[in-house]
Amino acid sequence: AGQLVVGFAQVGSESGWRAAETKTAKIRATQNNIDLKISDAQQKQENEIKAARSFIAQGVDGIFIAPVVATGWDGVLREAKEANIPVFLLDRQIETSDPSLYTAAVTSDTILEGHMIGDYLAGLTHDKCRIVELQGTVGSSPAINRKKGFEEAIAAHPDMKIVRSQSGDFTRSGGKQVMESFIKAENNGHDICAVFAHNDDMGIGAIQAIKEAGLKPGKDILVVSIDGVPDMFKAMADGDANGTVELSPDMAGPAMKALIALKTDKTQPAKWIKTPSTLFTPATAQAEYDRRKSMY
Amino acid sequence: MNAVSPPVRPETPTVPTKRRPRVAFAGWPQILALAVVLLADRLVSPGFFHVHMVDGRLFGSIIDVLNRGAPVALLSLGMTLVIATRGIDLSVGAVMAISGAVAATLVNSGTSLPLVLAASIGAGLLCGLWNGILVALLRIQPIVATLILMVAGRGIAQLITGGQVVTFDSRSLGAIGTGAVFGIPVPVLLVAGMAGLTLALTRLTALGLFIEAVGANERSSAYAGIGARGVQISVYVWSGLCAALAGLVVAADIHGADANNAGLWLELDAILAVVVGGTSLFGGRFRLVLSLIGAAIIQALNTGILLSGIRPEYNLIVKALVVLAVLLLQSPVTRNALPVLRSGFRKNS
Amino acid sequence: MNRRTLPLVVTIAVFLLGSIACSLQFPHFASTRVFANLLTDNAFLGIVAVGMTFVIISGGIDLSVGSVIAFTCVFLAIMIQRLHVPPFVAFALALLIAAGFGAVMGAIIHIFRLPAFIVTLAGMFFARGMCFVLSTDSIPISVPLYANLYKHAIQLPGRGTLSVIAMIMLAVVGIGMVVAHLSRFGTNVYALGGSRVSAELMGVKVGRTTIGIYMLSSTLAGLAGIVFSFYTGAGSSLAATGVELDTIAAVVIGGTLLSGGVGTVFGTFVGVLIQGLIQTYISFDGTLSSWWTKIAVGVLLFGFILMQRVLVATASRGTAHA
Amino acid sequence: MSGETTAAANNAPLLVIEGLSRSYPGVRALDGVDLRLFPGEIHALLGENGAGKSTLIKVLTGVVRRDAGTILLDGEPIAPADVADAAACGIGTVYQEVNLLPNLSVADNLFIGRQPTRFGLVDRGAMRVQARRILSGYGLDIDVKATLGTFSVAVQQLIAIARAVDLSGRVLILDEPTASLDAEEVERLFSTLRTLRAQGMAILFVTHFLDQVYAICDRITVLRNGKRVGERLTSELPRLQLVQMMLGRELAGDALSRRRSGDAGEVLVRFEQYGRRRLIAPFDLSVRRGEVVGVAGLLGSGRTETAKLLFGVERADSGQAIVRGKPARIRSPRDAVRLGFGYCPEERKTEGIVAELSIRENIVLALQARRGWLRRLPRSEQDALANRFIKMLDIRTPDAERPIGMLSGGNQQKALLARWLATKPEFLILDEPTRGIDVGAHAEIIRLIEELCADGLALLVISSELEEIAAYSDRVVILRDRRHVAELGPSEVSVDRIMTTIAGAA
Ligand SMILES: Nc1ncnc2c1ncn2[C@@H]1O[C@H](COP(=O)(O)OP(=O)(O)OP(=O)(O)O)[C@@H](O)[C@H]1O
Ligand SMILES: Nc1ncnc2c1ncn2[C@@H]1O[C@H](COP(=O)(O)OP(=O)(O)OP(=O)(O)O)[C@@H](O)[C@H]1O
Ligand SMILES: [Mg+2]
Ligand SMILES: [Mg+2]
Repeated sequence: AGQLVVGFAQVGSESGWRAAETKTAKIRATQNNIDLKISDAQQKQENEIKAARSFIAQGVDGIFIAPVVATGWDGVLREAKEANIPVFLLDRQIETSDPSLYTAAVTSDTILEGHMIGDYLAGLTHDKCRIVELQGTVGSSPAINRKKGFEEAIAAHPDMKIVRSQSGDFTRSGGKQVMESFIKAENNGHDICAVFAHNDDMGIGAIQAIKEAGLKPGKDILVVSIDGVPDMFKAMADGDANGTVELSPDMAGPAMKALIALKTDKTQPAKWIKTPSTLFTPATAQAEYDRRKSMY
Repeated sequence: MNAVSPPVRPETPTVPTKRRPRVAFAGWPQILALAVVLLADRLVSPGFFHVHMVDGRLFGSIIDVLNRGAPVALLSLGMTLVIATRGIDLSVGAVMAISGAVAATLVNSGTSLPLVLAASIGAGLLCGLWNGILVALLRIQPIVATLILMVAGRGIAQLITGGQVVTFDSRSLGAIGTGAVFGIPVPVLLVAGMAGLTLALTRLTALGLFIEAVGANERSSAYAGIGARGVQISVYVWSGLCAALAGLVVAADIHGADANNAGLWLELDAILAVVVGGTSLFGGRFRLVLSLIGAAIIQALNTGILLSGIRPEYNLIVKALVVLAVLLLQSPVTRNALPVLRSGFRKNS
Repeated sequence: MNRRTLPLVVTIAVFLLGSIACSLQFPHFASTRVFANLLTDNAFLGIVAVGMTFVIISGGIDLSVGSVIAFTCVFLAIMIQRLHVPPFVAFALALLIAAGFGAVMGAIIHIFRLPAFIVTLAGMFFARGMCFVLSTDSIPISVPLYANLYKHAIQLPGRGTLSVIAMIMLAVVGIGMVVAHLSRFGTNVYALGGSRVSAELMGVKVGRTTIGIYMLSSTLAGLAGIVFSFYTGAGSSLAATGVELDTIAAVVIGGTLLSGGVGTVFGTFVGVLIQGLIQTYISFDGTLSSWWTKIAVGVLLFGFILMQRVLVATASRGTAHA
Repeated sequence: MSGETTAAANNAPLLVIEGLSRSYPGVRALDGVDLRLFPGEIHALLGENGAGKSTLIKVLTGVVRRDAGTILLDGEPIAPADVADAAACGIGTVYQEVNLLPNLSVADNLFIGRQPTRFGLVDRGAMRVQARRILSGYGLDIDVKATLGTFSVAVQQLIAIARAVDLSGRVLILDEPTASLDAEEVERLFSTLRTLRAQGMAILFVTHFLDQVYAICDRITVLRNGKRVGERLTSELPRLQLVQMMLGRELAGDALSRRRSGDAGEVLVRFEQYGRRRLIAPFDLSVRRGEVVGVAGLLGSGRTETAKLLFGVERADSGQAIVRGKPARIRSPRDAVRLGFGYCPEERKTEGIVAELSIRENIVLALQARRGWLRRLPRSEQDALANRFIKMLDIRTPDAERPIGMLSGGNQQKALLARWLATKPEFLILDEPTRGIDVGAHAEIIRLIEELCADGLALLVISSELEEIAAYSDRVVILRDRRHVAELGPSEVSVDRIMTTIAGAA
């Protein structure tokens, strides 16, 4: 058979992690001899739906969607199904009335990520900690799920409390500005035991704010976050941060493997192809940083 | 022509006053609004006005307001002039991203600091020139002309950074965002410097008059011999410069260029600051200092929200209501109704 | 050629030229499916753009539309899914709220003589904030009405289908054209944009018209929200961010002057199609990275506007003495 | 005429205004004014610039709130809150300056708010038919579908009048409706007014042309500084006394004509075969120092176009300009200003004043433009300049810092003139310089022209008032159909001669 054509409706490039996901997808496409058409939705769901519909119109062999939100996909998925085009969801599950509308979802468990980092923090602080939380963009599903997982984890420890929580919009300057205010509101930072950032970028911003307040991040105020971007490993290596949960940016690879299997010998893939979420600590940070620098 | 002597009139009912009439200061609503917002901040956070030194830098919430407000304050300087010519510049956020991206990538490639600054400011000027040409020469409506760069500019910035947050370690570049002179944060000094420069440029020369004239009535101004197009181009260039500086501040602050997020939606805050400062979107009269106060109001509000501990879901609603209240306060209608605020001249009925 | 129809004809020509260029480049492009998709995918944009056309013709602007769309979606999701309100009752309520919201903005603009830009910016913050207050989670809507909507689509020759939401959009455009050009309200809108002072001196009820305009825009944004919820079958508080700028761009590409007084609803419709064409082109191309996508959108926008300017200039030079 | 007047006087007044007052900050625009308007009369409302005439009209029709006073229509007190209310009372108004909507069609402008409808929708066909019918009464045979803005001010003025007449059931108010009309249109307007008067309409008429007052008005009310000076029958008020009432002083008898010095200097500007396609046919024109050249022609004959071409607003595509003996390129007003030209445009609202800026800023604008942005005029000089001209031209304002848009029309015109005088121009183009200016100021401007010319200024004056042109021009250029068709030398200049030449072969 000829080369497979795959359309990938990607969210955008709002974070370093997202850019890495796109980059990995391209690498995997060349490895698997797939013609990958990427459409960048600039963080808008309507653009992703438009892109998916135009992929259907072009008659591609498979469609990958990295859903920007969990809901609202039934219509376009139904069209894809009618056109007999298999659809793979990358890095996020959706809520749908009819799961048969898509072929498989390749994702990590975002609630689990929050849970993991929460448990880790509990261990670090001996179950006693006044935590400030830097939320992601209000209404975005990683923000919702990571918060949920983390809260589940600390619910088991009555002395662990989120005392302040604000949105830093997943950005470094957002994280920094919010952290600055938290520090001032909490007795110039002395009442804060740890900061939990929904992503690494905000975590890095928080580290800067802590330093500028004359405190030592990683010690005076513990810093934990999620994503596993290189700069966070570097911060851990420098002793400024205490942990991150890596979310693998290689979502397209497993999806392509499954698609090829489906096309060549009609193997139905598993409905949920789970990618690993791994906790990293300062102990291995330097080595991990060196390994990753090239990938991003 | 001096020979033209005033004809003697037997009766002149309205003799123009010899003394220059004292024009009433028109900024009371803004100052009042700022005071109210600051007071509210003090209520939600008792230590709001408390300032002490940390690492040779002034430290405190009120300093945060000035420091965090710096990018919007810088933008609002250029934006004020653009709006005074009846234009608008939506591209400033994207230009910030570009200048930050240029600075970060260059500094990482080992270029010397003066060159880095020159290149990134140059990029801002170039962007401004492009906007100016679109508006003044190609006669594209400002909102759309600058929308083009708003969309494409962020793409250009990401092209420069390769979609990554480009981190740098340069202390000297970082100082623009986090340094301090005599305890005062560099961004605040930068705002003060740029404000002084902009004021001097517009008020010590005739440029301010030309800008106001062109904004109020472009046709009449051109007929009076003003090079209206030149004036328009120069305000967009100035806005580009201000945006470039704001971009430098933001990049230097986090020691990294975040092309996707730097300056995102700041154009709206800048426009808001200008309008809250009392400059009309229909062009004409502008007030730089009041625009800065507008920027301070917005930042005092943002900081207050962060300090207050309300849930982030409510941020926007609080912001909307406060903005509306400030606007209502300075509406000519309310001002006429409340004699305390009355200043300048009333519009008819 | 008439001075007023010229920009419209040029806009249509620009769209046709663009379509032909795309069709030559991509084999699957010239199909009813792609063009029917253009209508469906941009249905909500088309509907808000009609309202925005009225606002801009009157010399104003409405930045709140994107947030109103999102608010409507979330509101509907909560009403229908969580509170089990019958869909059509929920629709009526949503439109009512939107209309009221627009009326309040219009009243503030008129009574307090504040610039529309800022009042609707505050409105944008407020409506988006209300979304978050209602629900930060995105909520799927799974009632039969939504699930079966696609069954009412009209099959077109080729593989295209004219979906219900596309039909709603076409109806709104049609009604919008009639209101703009054949109603007293429409003339008053143009009058306001021509000169507020003169309109007042000619006896136009400026206040009533202003409120009506923003009510219309918000109501259509509410309708666009309903259509958006059909399109996605869900309510999400982050929906339709930045739609206000897309809408304004579409309206302006369609030949409406932001300074007010000049413009057509049909031109806006073509402007929406041109915007859609740009996006379809980019996703057909499929090789553009995130940043090249942005640059391409900007360049194409510039290209279309430039083409328009050149065509208008040459055409008016050719016919001026006629 | 007097017969009709007495007939009117026997009736009860239709409209009675008592003690009407309105203040603006620093100005009492109206101060307890009384006015009676009888059915079947044309009533002139006269006064100097800034006397309060327009304000009275705006208060009367609800555009501006009144501070005190009552308005009785047919003995019933009325309080119109806006123009629509006034129209509902049967009052139709033409405000000063054309206040129509340039972006709408002619028909829309005539019928806005009261369009004929069918099935709830505007019946455009019927509207056009009615519009054509209405306009034909004013000798206008134009495309009613065309956008209003494409027509000249004069045509727009006629449309505004037609609209107001059509709207008014009982009272018609006209604020300087004839300012941009020429003799023929004025006559046509007057015949319309006479018809309306015969039908019992009460007409209030504001003008600065005293000839027109005596030609058509039955009764006169004079305002000065916001107060009523008196009400007289036209037939009982000689012209000199009227002027005395308006100005509060006498006016020299020969005030309206210029003493020609006769000895024009060297040629200052010369335009050879200067023209632009589709705008104006190539023409030759030269003006000497100390000389006044008048430009006359019918509406739309290309007078304004000529001025715009000379001043660089439009670029010439043929011929050349020679200034002070040297070829000069005039590609923009900026170039022209640098060459020492000045231009007072006809459309003062859109091309002249910058309404939001102060009187001072408006006055120094051109001078500052000429100096460039770097060399700002010191504030003290600006103040001195502004105050000098405010005094010299008697601009009625409490101070120089007031936005110019708040001045009365005539005073705005004076400030514009001041703007150019401040640049000490060598070649000045005035397009309808005395439009809307009161008799006193009119005389002053003519004196000013006289002095300027004695000082070596070259002046080009465009005016629809042939008397005015004849009064002070050394030579007169006549335009017809966008072509310079004739030039009258010093010995030939007279109203009759200009008139016959304009009519020409046509
Ligand atoms: N909106 C305003 N704000 C402040 N002052 C005003 C305003 N409108 C008019 N005035 C003042 O009121 C006075 C009367 O003005 P008005 O326009 O009624 O004069 P007028 O008699 O119509 O003069 P003209 O013959 O020049 O038209 C003037 O001194 C003018 O400056
Ligand atoms: N009576 C009329 N009927 C139709 N069109 C007219 C009439 N008068 C003028 N126009 C048009 O209006 C346009 C503008 O004329 P414009 O005012 O520039 O001429 P002008 O010679 O300066 O006359 P004026 O200064 O007296 O108005 C011209 O294109 C002319 O054809
Ligand atoms: Mg007047
Ligand atoms: Mg003219």
